[in-house]
Amino acid sequence: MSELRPNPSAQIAPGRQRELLFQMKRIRHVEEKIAARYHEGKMRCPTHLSIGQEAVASAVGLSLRRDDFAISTHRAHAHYLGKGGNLQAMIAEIYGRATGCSRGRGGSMHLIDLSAGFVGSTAIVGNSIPIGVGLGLSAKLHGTEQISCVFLGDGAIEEGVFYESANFAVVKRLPVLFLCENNFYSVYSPLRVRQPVNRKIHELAGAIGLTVAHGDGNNVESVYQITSVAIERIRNGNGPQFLEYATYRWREHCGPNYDNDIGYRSETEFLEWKARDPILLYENLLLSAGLMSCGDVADMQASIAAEVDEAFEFAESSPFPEASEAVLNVYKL
Amino acid sequence: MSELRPNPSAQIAPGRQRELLFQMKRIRHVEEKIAARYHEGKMRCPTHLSIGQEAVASAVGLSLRRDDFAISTHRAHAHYLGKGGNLQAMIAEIYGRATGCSRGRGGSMHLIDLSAGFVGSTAIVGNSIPIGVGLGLSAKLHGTEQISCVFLGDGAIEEGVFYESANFAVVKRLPVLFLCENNFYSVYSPLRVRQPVNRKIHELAGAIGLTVAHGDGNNVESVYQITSVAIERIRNGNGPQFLEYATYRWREHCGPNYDNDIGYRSETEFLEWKARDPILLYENLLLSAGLMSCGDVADMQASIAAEVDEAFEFAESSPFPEASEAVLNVYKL
Amino acid sequence: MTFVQAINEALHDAMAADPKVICYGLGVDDPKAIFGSTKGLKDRFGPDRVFDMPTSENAMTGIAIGAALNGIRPVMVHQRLDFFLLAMDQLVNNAAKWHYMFGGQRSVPITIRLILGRGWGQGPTHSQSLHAWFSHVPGLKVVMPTTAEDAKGLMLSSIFDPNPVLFFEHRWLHEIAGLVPDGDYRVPIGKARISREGRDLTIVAMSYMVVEAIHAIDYLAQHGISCELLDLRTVAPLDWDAVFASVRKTGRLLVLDTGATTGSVGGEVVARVAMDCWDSLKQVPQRIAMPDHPEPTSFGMTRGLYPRSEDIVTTVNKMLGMNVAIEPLVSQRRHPHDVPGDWFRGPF
Amino acid sequence: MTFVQAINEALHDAMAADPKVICYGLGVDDPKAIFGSTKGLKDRFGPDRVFDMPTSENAMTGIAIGAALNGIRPVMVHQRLDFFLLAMDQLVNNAAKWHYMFGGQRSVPITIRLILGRGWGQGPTHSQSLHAWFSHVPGLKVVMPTTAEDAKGLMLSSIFDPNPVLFFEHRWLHEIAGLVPDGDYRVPIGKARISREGRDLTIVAMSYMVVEAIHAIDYLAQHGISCELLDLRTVAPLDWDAVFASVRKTGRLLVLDTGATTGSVGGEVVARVAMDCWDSLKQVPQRIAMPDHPEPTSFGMTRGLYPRSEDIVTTVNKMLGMNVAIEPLVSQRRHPHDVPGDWFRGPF
Ligand SMILES: Cc1ncc(C[n+]2csc(CCOP(=O)(O)OP(=O)(O)O)c2C)c(N)n1
Ligand SMILES: Cc1ncc(C[n+]2csc(CCOP(=O)(O)OP(=O)(O)O)c2C)c(N)n1
Ligand SMILES: [Mg+2]
Ligand SMILES: [Mg+2]
Repeated sequence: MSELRPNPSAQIAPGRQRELLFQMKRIRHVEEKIAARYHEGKMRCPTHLSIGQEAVASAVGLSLRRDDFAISTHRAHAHYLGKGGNLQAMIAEIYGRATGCSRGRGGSMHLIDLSAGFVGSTAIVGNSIPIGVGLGLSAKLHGTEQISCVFLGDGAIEEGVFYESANFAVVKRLPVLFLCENNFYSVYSPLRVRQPVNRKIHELAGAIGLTVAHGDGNNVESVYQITSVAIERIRNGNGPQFLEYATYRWREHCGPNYDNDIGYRSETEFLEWKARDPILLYENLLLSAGLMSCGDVADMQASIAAEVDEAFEFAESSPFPEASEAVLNVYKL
Repeated sequence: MSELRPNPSAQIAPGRQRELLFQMKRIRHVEEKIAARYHEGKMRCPTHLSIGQEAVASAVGLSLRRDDFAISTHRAHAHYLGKGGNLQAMIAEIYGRATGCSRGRGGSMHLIDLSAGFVGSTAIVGNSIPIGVGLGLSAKLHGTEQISCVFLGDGAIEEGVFYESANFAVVKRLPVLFLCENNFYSVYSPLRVRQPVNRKIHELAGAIGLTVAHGDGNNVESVYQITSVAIERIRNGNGPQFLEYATYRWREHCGPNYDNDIGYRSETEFLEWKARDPILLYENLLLSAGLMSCGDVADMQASIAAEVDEAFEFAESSPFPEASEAVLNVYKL
Repeated sequence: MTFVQAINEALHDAMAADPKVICYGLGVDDPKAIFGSTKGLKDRFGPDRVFDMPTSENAMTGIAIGAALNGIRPVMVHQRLDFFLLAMDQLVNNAAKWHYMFGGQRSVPITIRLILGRGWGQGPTHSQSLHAWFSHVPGLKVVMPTTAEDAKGLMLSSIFDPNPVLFFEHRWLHEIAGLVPDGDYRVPIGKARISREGRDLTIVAMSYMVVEAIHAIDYLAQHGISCELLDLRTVAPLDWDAVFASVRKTGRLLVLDTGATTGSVGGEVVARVAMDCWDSLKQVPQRIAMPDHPEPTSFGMTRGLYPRSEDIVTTVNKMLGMNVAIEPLVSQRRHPHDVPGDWFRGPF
Repeated sequence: MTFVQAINEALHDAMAADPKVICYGLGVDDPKAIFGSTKGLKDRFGPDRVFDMPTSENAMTGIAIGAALNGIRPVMVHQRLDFFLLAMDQLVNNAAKWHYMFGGQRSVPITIRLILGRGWGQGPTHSQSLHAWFSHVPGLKVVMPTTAEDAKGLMLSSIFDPNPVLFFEHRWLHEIAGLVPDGDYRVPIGKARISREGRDLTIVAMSYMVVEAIHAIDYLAQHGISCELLDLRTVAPLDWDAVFASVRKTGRLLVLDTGATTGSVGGEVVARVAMDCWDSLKQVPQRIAMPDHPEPTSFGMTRGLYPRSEDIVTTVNKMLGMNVAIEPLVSQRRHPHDVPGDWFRGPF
C-alpha cells in the first residue's frame, strides 16, 4: 500500500492562512446560528451539524479549485460552504423556501451549488460515493483537469458501495479524492461495534489500492498541506487518493443539542476534543505568530456575523414554494 | 494483517491421501460425464464445471466435519461432492427430476444436501456469502463447534457484500472460513479489467481484518494442510479465516466445451495449467511414493465409473416433477 | 399502551418465550432504542441476542437469512424503509425464494421491521412506502398494522411465522394508543379486520390510512352515511375473501393506500374487485393514494400532499352523490399538516 | 434484421452521433458481446467508451449516475435483470429522484438494459420480470419493445432521453427478425402502438407477450373474431390515452403481462380501465400473467407455466362466449415449451 507524504517545506501564504481561519469561523457561526434558532420549528428538516469538524471542510474546500467537483453526505453544510456554496441559498433550503438551493425539495441533507462545483449531498449513507466516482469518470472522459472530491464518514466505510466504488476508481485511475472524516461515531454507535477494533481505515483503503494518507482533522494547516499534495498528485494523473482525518462532532448526531448526557459517549471524551477546537487552536497560532491582530479577528467575526444575519433574514423573508409545484420535475421534459 | 502458516510437520495419513485422490478423481469423472452428455439436451440448465479445480473442493471437503456448514456459488458441483453431497440427487437435479436434491426446482446452480451440511448454492454472484456468515452466527448462538465454509470466486470478491460480510464476521469473531478459488477469470473477464493489477486478494482480505493464507490450489496436499490449520484455528475460537487458492478452470465458463479458441485467454496459458493437473500430479506422487499401485488406481477408477454410471441411470430413469407441483412451497405452511 | 410500546412488549415476550429469537439493526441498543421499541431488550437478553450492526444493510440481511436457515429467528429493523433498498438482492433472490428453490427443505423465518417516514422534512428518501414492491414478490409476507393491539399480535405472528415477513410501521402510528392484551396472542397474518361495519360503501385501507378513514367514517356517520372499513392489516397475502365479501355487501369500493398511486396495492385491489365482483359493483371503484412524485422536503410543498380524511369525505360525496361539508372536519385539526400530533417534534 | 442486431445498430449509431455516449457492463467487450448486441463497439469507439466492469452492480450504477450528471450518456447492461436487484438504492434513491430533489437542476440520462431470462433452466433467479417495480417509482421510464424496429427506435430514444430509462429485452425476442429502417429514427417513449386493429376486444400486452398475442389474434381472425392488439412498448409512462381509446371502442379488455400476476402492470391497467372506462366496458376485464411463484428450473415443471397463445384464445373464448378450438394452434408449435425456437440452445 502506498502512503503519501505531505510536503513539509510547503509554506502557506499568509493570505491563505487568514482564509482558512475565516472559513472555519464562518462555518462555525452559521451552524451555531442554526442551532440557536432550530427550536423555533421553522427549519423543519433533519439537520446534521459539523460544529467541531470545521477544519477539514475549510482546508479541503480551499485546496480544491472552484471547478472541481465535490459531493457529500447528510452532514454537508460545512462541505458545501467550504467549497464555496451560496450561503443564502443553503439557509433558505433548510427553511424550505423557494429560494433554497434545491428550491425546497431537499432540505438540509440535499445541498447543491453547481456554480461552485458542489454537485449534491444525499441522505442515504454511502450512496453519494459512486456518484462522486462517476463525476471523476466524466472528467476523465471529457479530458478536463477537474477532480472529484467525495466526502464520507467512518460509517459510510461500512457500506459495500464504498469498497466497490474505490475498487473501480483504482482500476481506472480516476481523478477522485476520497475524503473520510473519522469522527468515531455513526449516530450513537462507536467504531468498535461496527468495525474491527484494530482497524485503521486508511490502511483498509490502501489495501483496496488507493494511495492514502491520514492526519489530525483538527489541525487545519496540516489538513490543507496533506490535501493539497493529494490533489496535486491526482491532477498529475496518479489516480485516486484517500485521506482520513480524525475529528469530532460536538453536538448530537442530528439536531442542535449537546447530548453527552444520554450515555453513548462521555463528557470527558467530548471535553478533550473541545480543548482541541480547530478554530481556537488556529486563531491562537495566527495571533501568537503575529499574522493577525485581535482587531483583525474581531473584524472577521463581525463581517461573518453580518453576512449570516443577512442570510437568515433572506431565508425567512423568502416565500415557500407553491404546493402546486410539487408535481413538477418528476421527469425532465 | 495476520498471516497464518500451515503446519509442515503435519503428516497426512496414507488413508487420507487415498481419499484425497479418490475425491478428485470422482469429481473429475462426474463432470467429464456431464460434459460428455450435455449436448444430448437433457440437462437443461446452465451448468458450470470445475474440471481442473478439483483439488480445492476435495481437500476442503475432507478438512471439514460432516456437520460443518458449506455454502457455494454457481460453480458448486465439486464443493457439493467434496462435502459429501449425494451424487445421485445432484445428477437428478441437473436433469430436473423429482428425485433431484432440490426436487428439480433449482438445477445445477442450486445444490443442497442438509445431511452433509451443504446448505445450498446460489446463482447470484456473491449472494451466498452473507448466508454463510449467518450460518456461522447461528453456530455461535447455538454454542456448537460447527464452522461455516463459504466458497467464493475471484469475481465475487468485487461484490460489496463480500466486504460487508467479512467485516461483520471479523467484528463478531464468527466461525467462518472464507474459501476463495482464484481461477483468474470471471466469465471471459481477466482479473486486470476488474481489480487493481498489483492486488493480492488475500492481502485485501487481511486488511478487512481476516486472518489469511494462500496457496497453490492444484496441490491437494498443501490445500489440505493449510485448510486444516485454518479450520483448527476457527474451531479454537480465533475468528474467521480467509484462504485464497490459485487454480484454473479448464473448460468454458458455463457449459461443456473448451473455448480457448475464442480469444479471451490463450491456449498456452491453458496448457501450462493443464500440465499441472492436480489429479495427475497427485496420482504420480502417490504411485512414486509407493503408496498406491497402478492396480489400486485402476480399481479406484473402476469403482468411480460404476458409481457415476449408476447415478446417471438413476437420474434418467427418475420422473420429472408434476407440473402441478410448481405452485407448491411458495410459503412454508 | 402505544403502538411502539406494543411492539416493544411483543419483542420482549417473543425473546423471553424463545431463545432463538434475536434482534439487531442500527441503533437497537442505543439511547433512543428505535423510538423506544427495543427498550430494555439488551439488558434483559444480552449482547449476543441484541446488537447494533455496521451500516451494511445488504450483508446484514443475508446474515439474517443464513442464521434463519439454521433455526434462528432474527428480527431486523431499519429506521427508514428507504435504507432497505440496499438489500433487495438478499430479500428477493434469497429470502423470498429459498424455501421454493430448494424444494421446500428449509424456510427463512426472518422479520424485517420497516419504518415509514412522512412529513416534517423527511423528504424524498426518508418517506417511501414500497409495500407494492414486496407484495409483487412471491414468497414474502407483508404486514401493515394500524392499531397497537394488531401491532403486538402481528409482531408475534411475524416472528414465529416460518416465512420472511416485512413488518411496516408508519411513523405517524407510533404514538397512537390503544388497549393491548397481555401475554402471547397472535393476530393471524393474511386476515383483514372489519374496523367499522357499514352498508353504503366499502373503504379498504392499510396502516396510517386507516386512521384517516376512521375520522372520515365517524364524521360521515353523523350525516347518516354508513361506510364499512376494512383494515387490511396484511397486504401479502391479502385477504381477498374479506374484501370481496364487503364489496358484495355494499356494492361500492374506495381503496386508500400509503404508497404512490401508479402500481399501488390499491390498484391491485381495484383490479381484483373489478374482475371478481363485477356483478356486485353498483358503480366505478375509486382509489386514493400518494401522488406519483417523490415527497418534497419543504413545509410549503407538503401542504395538501397527503390524502386526509377530508379527501376521503370528498370522494365519498362524489360516489354517493352527497355533499357533506368538509370544513368542520378540517377545522377540528389542531396541528400543522406535516406532523401527526404534538408528540412529533422531529427530526425523525 | 434481428432484435439484437437492431440494438447493436442503435448503439453504433448513438455512439457515432454523440461522443458522450458510453457503454459498459459485464461482458460488453467479450467474445459473446452480450448476445451480439455490443459487437464491434469497442473496436470502433475504443476502450475509454466501451468497457467491461467489476462485478459491482450497485457502485457501477451510481457511477453511471455521477457521469450522467456531468453530461455523459451511459448505457449499462445486465445479462439478467435479476442481477440489477443489487442496485436498487442507486436506482430509486438517486437516479429516479435526483432531478426532482435538487429542484430540477440536473437530470440523469442513463439507459440500463435489462435482459429477461425464461425457460431452459433459467430458474428462480434468472427469469424475473420486475417492470411493475420500476413503473411504481416516479422518475423512471420503462420501455419494453417487442419488434426489432421498435427496439432500435426506442434504444435511440432512451439513450438521448434526459431521464433514467430501463430498457427491457426479453431473451425470447433477441432472434426475432423484422424490417428496421436505416439511420437515426426515434420511437417516442410513452406511446403504444396498435399492432392489430380490431373490433370485438382489446388485448393490451408488452414485450414477448405481444408475440403470443399475435399468434392468437391471427388465428382468431380466421374464425371471424376481430381483436385489437395494443403493444404498449413503454410501461412507464404508460400510454393511457391509447389504452382507453381502444377499450372505449371495443368495450372489452384482456391484459397480458410477462411478470407475476399480483401487483403486475397488467393489474394497474385493469384498475385504470375499470375506473376510467367504466361505462364503455361491456364485460369484466381479464388479465393473463405469470403465476405468483418463482420460475422452477426443471423442464418438467415449466410445462404449461408460461401463458401462450392457446391460453389467450381460451380466455377470449370465455369472454366472447365462443369456443374456437385451440388444438390447431398448439399443434403448429414445433419446438419444446422451454425454448423460443431452434436458435436457442442454452445456456443463457
Ligand atoms: C443506508 C443508510 N443506513 C442508515 C442511515 C441512517 N444514518 C443516517 S446518518 C448515519 C451515520 C453515518 O455515520 P458516518 O458515515 O460516520 O457520518 P457522520 O454522521 O458521523 O458524519 C446513519 C447510520 C442512512 N441514512 N442510510
Ligand atoms: C450479481 C451477478 N452478476 C453477474 C452474474 C453473472 N455471472 C455468473 S458467474 C459470473 C462469474 C463469477 O466469477 P467468479 O466469482 O470468479 O467465479 P467463477 O465463475 O470463476 O468460478 C458472473 C459474472 C451473476 N450471476 N450475478
Ligand atoms: Mg462518523
Ligand atoms: Mg473466477
